[in-house]
Amino acid sequence: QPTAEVLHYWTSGGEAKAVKALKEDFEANGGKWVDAPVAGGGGDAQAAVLRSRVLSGNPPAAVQIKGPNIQEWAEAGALGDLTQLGKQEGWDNVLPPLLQDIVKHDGKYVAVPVNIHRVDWIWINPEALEKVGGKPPRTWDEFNTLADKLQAAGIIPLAHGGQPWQDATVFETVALGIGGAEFFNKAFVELDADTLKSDTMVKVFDQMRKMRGYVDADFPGRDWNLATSMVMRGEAGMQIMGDWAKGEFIAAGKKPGKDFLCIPTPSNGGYILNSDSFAMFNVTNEDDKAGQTLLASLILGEKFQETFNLFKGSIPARMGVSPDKFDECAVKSMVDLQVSSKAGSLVGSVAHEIAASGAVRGAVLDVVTEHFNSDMTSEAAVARLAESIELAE
Amino acid sequence: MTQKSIPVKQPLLDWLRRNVAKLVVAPTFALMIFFVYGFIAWTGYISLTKSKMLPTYSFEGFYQYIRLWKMTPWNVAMENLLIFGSLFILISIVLGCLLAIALDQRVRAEGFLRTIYLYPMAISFIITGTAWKWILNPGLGIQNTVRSWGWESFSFDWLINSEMAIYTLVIAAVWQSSGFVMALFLAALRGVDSEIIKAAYLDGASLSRIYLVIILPTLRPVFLSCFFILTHLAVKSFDLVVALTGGGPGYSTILPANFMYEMTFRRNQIGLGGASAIMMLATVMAIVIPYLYSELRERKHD
Amino acid sequence: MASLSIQNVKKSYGSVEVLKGIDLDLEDGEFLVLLGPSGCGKSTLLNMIAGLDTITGGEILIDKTVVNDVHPKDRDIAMVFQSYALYPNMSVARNIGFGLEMRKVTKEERERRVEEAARMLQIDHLSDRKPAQLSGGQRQRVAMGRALVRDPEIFLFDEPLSNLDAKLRVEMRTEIKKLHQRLGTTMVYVTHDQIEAMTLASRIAILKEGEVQQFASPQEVYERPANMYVAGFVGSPPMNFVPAAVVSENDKIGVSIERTANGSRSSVFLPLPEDRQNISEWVGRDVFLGIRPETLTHRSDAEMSLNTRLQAFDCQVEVLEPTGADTLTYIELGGREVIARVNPYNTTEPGQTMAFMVDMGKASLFDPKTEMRI
Amino acid sequence: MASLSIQNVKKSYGSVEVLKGIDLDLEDGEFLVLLGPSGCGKSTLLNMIAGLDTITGGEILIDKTVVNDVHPKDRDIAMVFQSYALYPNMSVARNIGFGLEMRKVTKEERERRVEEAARMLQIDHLSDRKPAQLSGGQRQRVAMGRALVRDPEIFLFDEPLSNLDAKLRVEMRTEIKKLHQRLGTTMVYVTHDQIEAMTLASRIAILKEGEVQQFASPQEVYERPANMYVAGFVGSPPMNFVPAAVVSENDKIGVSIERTANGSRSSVFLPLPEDRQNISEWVGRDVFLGIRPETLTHRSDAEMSLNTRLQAFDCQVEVLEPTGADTLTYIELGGREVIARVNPYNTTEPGQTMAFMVDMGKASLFDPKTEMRI
Amino acid sequence: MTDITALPGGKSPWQSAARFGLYTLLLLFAAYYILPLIVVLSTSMKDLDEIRNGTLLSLPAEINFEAWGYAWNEACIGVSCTGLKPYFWNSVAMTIPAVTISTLLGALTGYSLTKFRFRGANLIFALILFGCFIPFQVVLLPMAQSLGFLGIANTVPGLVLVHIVYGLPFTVLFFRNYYVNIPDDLIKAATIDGAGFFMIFWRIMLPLSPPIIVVTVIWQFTQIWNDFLFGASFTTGGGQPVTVALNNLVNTTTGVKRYNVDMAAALITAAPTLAVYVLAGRYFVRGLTAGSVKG
Ligand SMILES: Nc1ncnc2c1ncn2[C@@H]1O[C@H](COP(=O)(O)OP(=O)(O)OP(=O)(O)O)[C@@H](O)[C@H]1O
Ligand SMILES: Nc1ncnc2c1ncn2[C@@H]1O[C@H](COP(=O)(O)OP(=O)(O)OP(=O)(O)O)[C@@H](O)[C@H]1O
Ligand SMILES: [Mg+2]
Ligand SMILES: [Mg+2]
Repeated sequence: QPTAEVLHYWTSGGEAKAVKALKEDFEANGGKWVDAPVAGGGGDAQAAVLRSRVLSGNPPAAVQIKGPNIQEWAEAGALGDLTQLGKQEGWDNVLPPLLQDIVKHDGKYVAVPVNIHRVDWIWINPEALEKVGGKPPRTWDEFNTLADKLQAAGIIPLAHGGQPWQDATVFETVALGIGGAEFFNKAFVELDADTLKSDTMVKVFDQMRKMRGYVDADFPGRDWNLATSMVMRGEAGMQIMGDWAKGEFIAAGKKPGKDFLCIPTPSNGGYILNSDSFAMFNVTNEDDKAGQTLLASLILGEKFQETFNLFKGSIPARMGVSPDKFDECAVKSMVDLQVSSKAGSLVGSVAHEIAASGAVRGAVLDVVTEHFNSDMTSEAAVARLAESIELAE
Repeated sequence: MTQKSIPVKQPLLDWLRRNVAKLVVAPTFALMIFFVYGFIAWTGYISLTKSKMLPTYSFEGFYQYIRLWKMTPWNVAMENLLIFGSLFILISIVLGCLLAIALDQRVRAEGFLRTIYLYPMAISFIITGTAWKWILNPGLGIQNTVRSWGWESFSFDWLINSEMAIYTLVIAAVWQSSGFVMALFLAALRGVDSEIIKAAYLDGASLSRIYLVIILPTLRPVFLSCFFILTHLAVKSFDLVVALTGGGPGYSTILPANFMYEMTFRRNQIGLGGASAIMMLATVMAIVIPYLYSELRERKHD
Repeated sequence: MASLSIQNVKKSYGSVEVLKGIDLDLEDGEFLVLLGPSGCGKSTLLNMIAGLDTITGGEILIDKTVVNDVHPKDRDIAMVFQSYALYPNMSVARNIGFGLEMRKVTKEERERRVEEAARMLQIDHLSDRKPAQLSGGQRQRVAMGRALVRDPEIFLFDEPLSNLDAKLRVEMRTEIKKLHQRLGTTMVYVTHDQIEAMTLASRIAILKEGEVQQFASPQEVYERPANMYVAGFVGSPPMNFVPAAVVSENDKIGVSIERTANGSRSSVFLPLPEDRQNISEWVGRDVFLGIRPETLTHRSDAEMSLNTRLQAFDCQVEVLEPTGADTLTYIELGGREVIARVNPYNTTEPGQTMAFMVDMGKASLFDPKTEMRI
Repeated sequence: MASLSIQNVKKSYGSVEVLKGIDLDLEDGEFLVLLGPSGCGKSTLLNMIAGLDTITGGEILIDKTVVNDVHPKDRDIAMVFQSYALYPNMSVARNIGFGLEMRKVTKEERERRVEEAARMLQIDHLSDRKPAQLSGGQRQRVAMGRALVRDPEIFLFDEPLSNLDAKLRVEMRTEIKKLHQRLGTTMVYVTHDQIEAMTLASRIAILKEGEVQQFASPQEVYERPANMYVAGFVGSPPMNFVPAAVVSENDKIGVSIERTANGSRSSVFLPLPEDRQNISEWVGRDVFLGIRPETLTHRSDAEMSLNTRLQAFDCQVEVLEPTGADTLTYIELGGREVIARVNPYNTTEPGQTMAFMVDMGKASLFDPKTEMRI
Repeated sequence: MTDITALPGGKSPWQSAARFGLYTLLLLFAAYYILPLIVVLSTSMKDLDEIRNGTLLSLPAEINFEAWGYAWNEACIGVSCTGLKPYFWNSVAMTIPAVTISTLLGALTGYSLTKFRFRGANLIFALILFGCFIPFQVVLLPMAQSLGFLGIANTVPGLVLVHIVYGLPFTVLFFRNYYVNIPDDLIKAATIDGAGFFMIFWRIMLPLSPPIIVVTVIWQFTQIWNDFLFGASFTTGGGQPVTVALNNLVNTTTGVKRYNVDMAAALITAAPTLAVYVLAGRYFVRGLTAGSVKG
């Protein structure tokens, strides 16, 4: 019997429903699903478990990891090879090139992507917007004006949770919006020191300082979903968060376009991509191998891509899935993905560990969060950022 | 009476008899050598390599240590350890001692109070962390409650203030450990020779004098025990930060254990993690080894 | 210095009555020893005198003032504890001076007095040591010093010598004796060692289960014990109790005792001295004859000729216990094992018959029913 | 029963030599007492005999077999500890029977023997109690019972009476003596109480700092102590050492001592008896005269006429210490404080001059340099 | 200590004021210690509306154990909605052998180290004791490797081994310090009586050990039961101890966050250790006196 022990950290809201869908699909196809959830910290805890499992020579069959982590594990020789299955099912033709880069190592498939999240969303409460007579911002200046209005009306402009990854999420949307895709990649992918220390980066931090002013006092340590519900309840006007936030709205019975608005953060057609994927670790047991194959092929199957992403709020990782059932936000995401991909303004997320390795991401997080939680000047932050990234390598 | 004879020697049996104690200690000792010292050595070695995702074994010298001490978060973590550790130890000992003395005054319901003071030791922060987070959260907990009583300007927002958040860790850690300290002191107070106290009364000393000048100085060993127990708790503190502040605001409340964990598991910097682990161990050793040495020397003359 | 008066003092712990009405009166400068077995309430009484324990009933007067409600520190009493109760964290000098420190005596005055006391007790070279670094005897001296330096109205000692070894005990006993002779302060001393009691006391109070059995001078207690309990408790080896019958023979009243001599049993008549002939109402009744071992010894005609109260008889020796100075000789009298104290040069072998003499002038008679002295 | 031979036995803990070559030979059925001050190595030696401690050098033989490497449980030895070392978790009966249980004696046999031992020690009514519920004396008996029931070759006692009060100690001492007389088993008994040693031993070994000072019968040790250490250790109150000069007067060799009489100082000559006249080489030299308190007493002309070795002199009395049976009288002789044991009826007041006599036949002379007996 | 309040002349008004102050102090701190427990307990008994509308510190309007049942039987942990029940029994299965074995080994080792003082015993003790101070994060990786090598990775026996190893320094410490005060004569007596090493241990030492066994068992039980790090790192899925499951449960939401369930689950998780402290706390203090405090 194909068996798959699946190590994941999808335990909240829509995620949990989505993974349940995968499980049911897997079992319907005769597989045996061994659930290994590790909740907490967006994968922090999971990382320790995975490391210890690999070191003990007993890795789980499928593990939810992503971005450069996949490359690093593959480098270490810990991942299995799915190339054959990939050929069989023609993955080369259905996966966008950016995703292929992520899940392939040395030209071999070592992981399968599940979805594509867009990170650079603003979630807006339309009632609040109406109350202050504002309209969705298209530039950061407009964003600031709107926020000021909201604040004047006694509404918290920006719902935010003070956790490093949330700070970084906001930061990268600002960086993309102010610097553009080229700047973004140069800074965070190529780690170019000049770019990191550039005036543009100073401006980015200036905007971050403004953002800090739009956040309520109680934000430190707040979970993102609590921030989301602040928007739902109208306590706050906006939240900058990836499209998993939509799952919260939907789960609370809200309708997109009516009860909440989704608009991309101000940027010149940019798109910050985040993608979850399952890496298939080296297993020796035949059942496990069969389980991996089954799981991989299910994950990339159209049916699963559709049901899963409907729950999760993201869009399918493979092309050719009918957008019919998806809501307007998702459809917009699909369209924008194509556009920005062509325009070259598609970037990988730093905060969500797509564009940068764990160490670089951590270095960025350290500085961003330090700046956000203190009265550090933008210049000092920029210097610190360059230094910190240099140390991380 | 029958003639009893002294039996002849049985070499193997004799050997076993003579060495059985060592044989019994051997497994424990072997476990310690391997699982404590072996692992420390392993970590020590790893800290001298450039291991990232998984351990690699090529020697690189002190590269990781140099990096470590250049990193702001590590310096913050060590600074935090200093502040947190000293306050935590000081307050726990003072409070534990005070409560023990208070409980020693033949109070009513002593058993009940003692249980209340002691129970936090029984519960992990994984369990009570949320409760503390709520209590300390300005929007939900004490601040909110006091304001709802009508004192509108009352403010208690340490948890979300990066300057003060480290002190909330102290509050919660003291909550957890001071009861244990109290138990140690209480146990020791109960062992003080009552004739000494009587003698002090006849000498004309007041109650506070008796405690201050006579009883507390005799509890020196307890102070010492508490100091070492608390030191190692402070250095080991990890759950507390995770549960209460998550290291925040920013990374203003991380402790070395959190730093080490983050580096090793989240940022794929096993070598760096190893280096920080060795620094933590060095901190503990600097305090513990003199203690063990004096403890065991003292015992010799018992 | 002060007088001490204990009037019908009672003490109960819960429903247990530990002291059942104690009456003792002490003159200024007397040395009272409280003697009794473990648990009889000696420490309790001492603690009550010191004010360290409340009084359930009765009154304690120091210098004719009732002190029942006076706090210990205001009673001007010093006490030496069985465990010495030295402050372990303080040096010898500080230990001794602590009482003065608490009483706000100036530093110079304090140092002078501490030094004086230390010199008197020959511990001045130990001033800087901690109690843990002292031997038992030295600790005992420090405890004494702590009491001495205060120059109190009354000294209390709670078995201060019981933790010392035999040799040191004898030495310290003599020192306490000398101390009392020099200071003349009223002292109350608790012990369960009767030798200490005998050598130190000006008066002894023998306690048993919270009641005073006899309160008299040591000599009185030794020679005329009020009852069999006191007689048995004081003296080592203890007084022999021989079942005897009071008979009148040749117009003399005396006692008749069964004994073994030359392997056969017979009875021996021991006349009482002149001054004890006044107990004719007891003739024909059973009594216990109390004989101290040192008054029962090998026959010496020379002594017998000098002292007419000595009476001779023969008896078979059963066990010999040489102690060096004397040999304790066990014989059987009246069906009981009886100890005689014999000069080592006058002993025979076990099983042999030997000639003894007993000093009937020092013998006591007890009523077997009430156990009281007749 | 067995003989015991200890041949040049040494023991070191690290660099500290605790026993420095002990030689002792015991016949079957002897009662050896090891006597010495605290820390002299008595327990160490006993532990080595029992096999509880390894031997650094020399040999121990039981019944002529070297047992150096024999495990304690195979030596057939029973031991009574100072602390009794009763198993706190077991009943009295279980405590006594534990050794038999370990040796796989059948249940019936075991019960029979335990009961027998308990009856012999009069603790059969306590069988079901735990040690914590017993008094000191009862515990001591249980400890004895545990040894007794085993019927071993050798009994070892490590200060078994030192935790008891004075009264009980005397009683238990006698019981141990009787026990030895009845069983006839070889016994080794450790104590630092010289009275116990004197009364119990068939031979005494006096230890000091890991060396045997004298190994002889109690009488020999008491009367002819090998050196001043032994002389001072055995006997209570201890032997008086009086600085004296050996002189020859009227053809008789004797000692001359300074003393105070009638308030003025003078010297007194005490001739030595016939059998001690052979020390002419010492004439003119200083010695210590050793006099036991009981041989120095109030003058009695009756006795002096019988015993020519008694010598009379006068001296001023300084302190009196009545112990009941005797009065210890302190006088000054040769510049030292000297104790005389006087009958309570023959005492005077302190400060008065009194007539004494001393038994020179029982006096010892010591070389002041080597401290050895002359 | 002596009853100092009952001394003669000690009943002044000043004294009663001091007494009052004393009780105020004690109660104040009792509030500090009890507060988090009250918050957890009262939240677990409220329903969701009450939680949302009331303040945190208010007491529940009515006592309601619904959340408890839900946490025990139905709450979702990851994709499986089994409640805490199976994980609770995992913890039991892990804790009992780990506590038993580490206590027994600690007792044996303490006994050997104190009653058979072979050369180097003190050094060995010091080396073992040092294990108390090792931060657990340090050993995660090498431990994972070792467990894999031993073939017990990701199993309950593996976790049991880990807890035994890192519990041993504490159990050895407790037992050694306790046994140091048991007279050596007892061992000598038993040796002469013919009992061997294990017989003495079994028949003499163990029966004397209940006070320190209580301390050790309480200590080990709470440490092992409360462990999160090892449980989270060395087990996955259905084999996890209850603390890990609790963490997963609290972080698993399907729609609304049910704080009352979270709190009920926390209390269920804490129940065994709480019970142990409340029931045996008295012996704990007593045993501490006997065991680890000297002087
Ligand atoms: N606090 C107390 N509560 C109850 N009973 C007590 C208390 N203190 C003493 N006792 C009892 O009172 C009795 C007398 O005790 P006390 O200490 O006075 O005896 P003691 O004569 O000094 O004996 P020892 O010679 O052993 O010191 C004992 O039976 C003891 O058990
Ligand atoms: N295990 C040991 N290590 C080092 N020295 C020891 C040890 N055991 C005993 N000693 C030393 O050996 C000497 C003799 O000790 P031992 O116990 O035999 O004395 P003792 O004569 O029995 O004294 P006591 O009358 O006090 O029992 C002492 O000085 C003691 O300090
Ligand atoms: Mg007493
Ligand atoms: Mg000894």
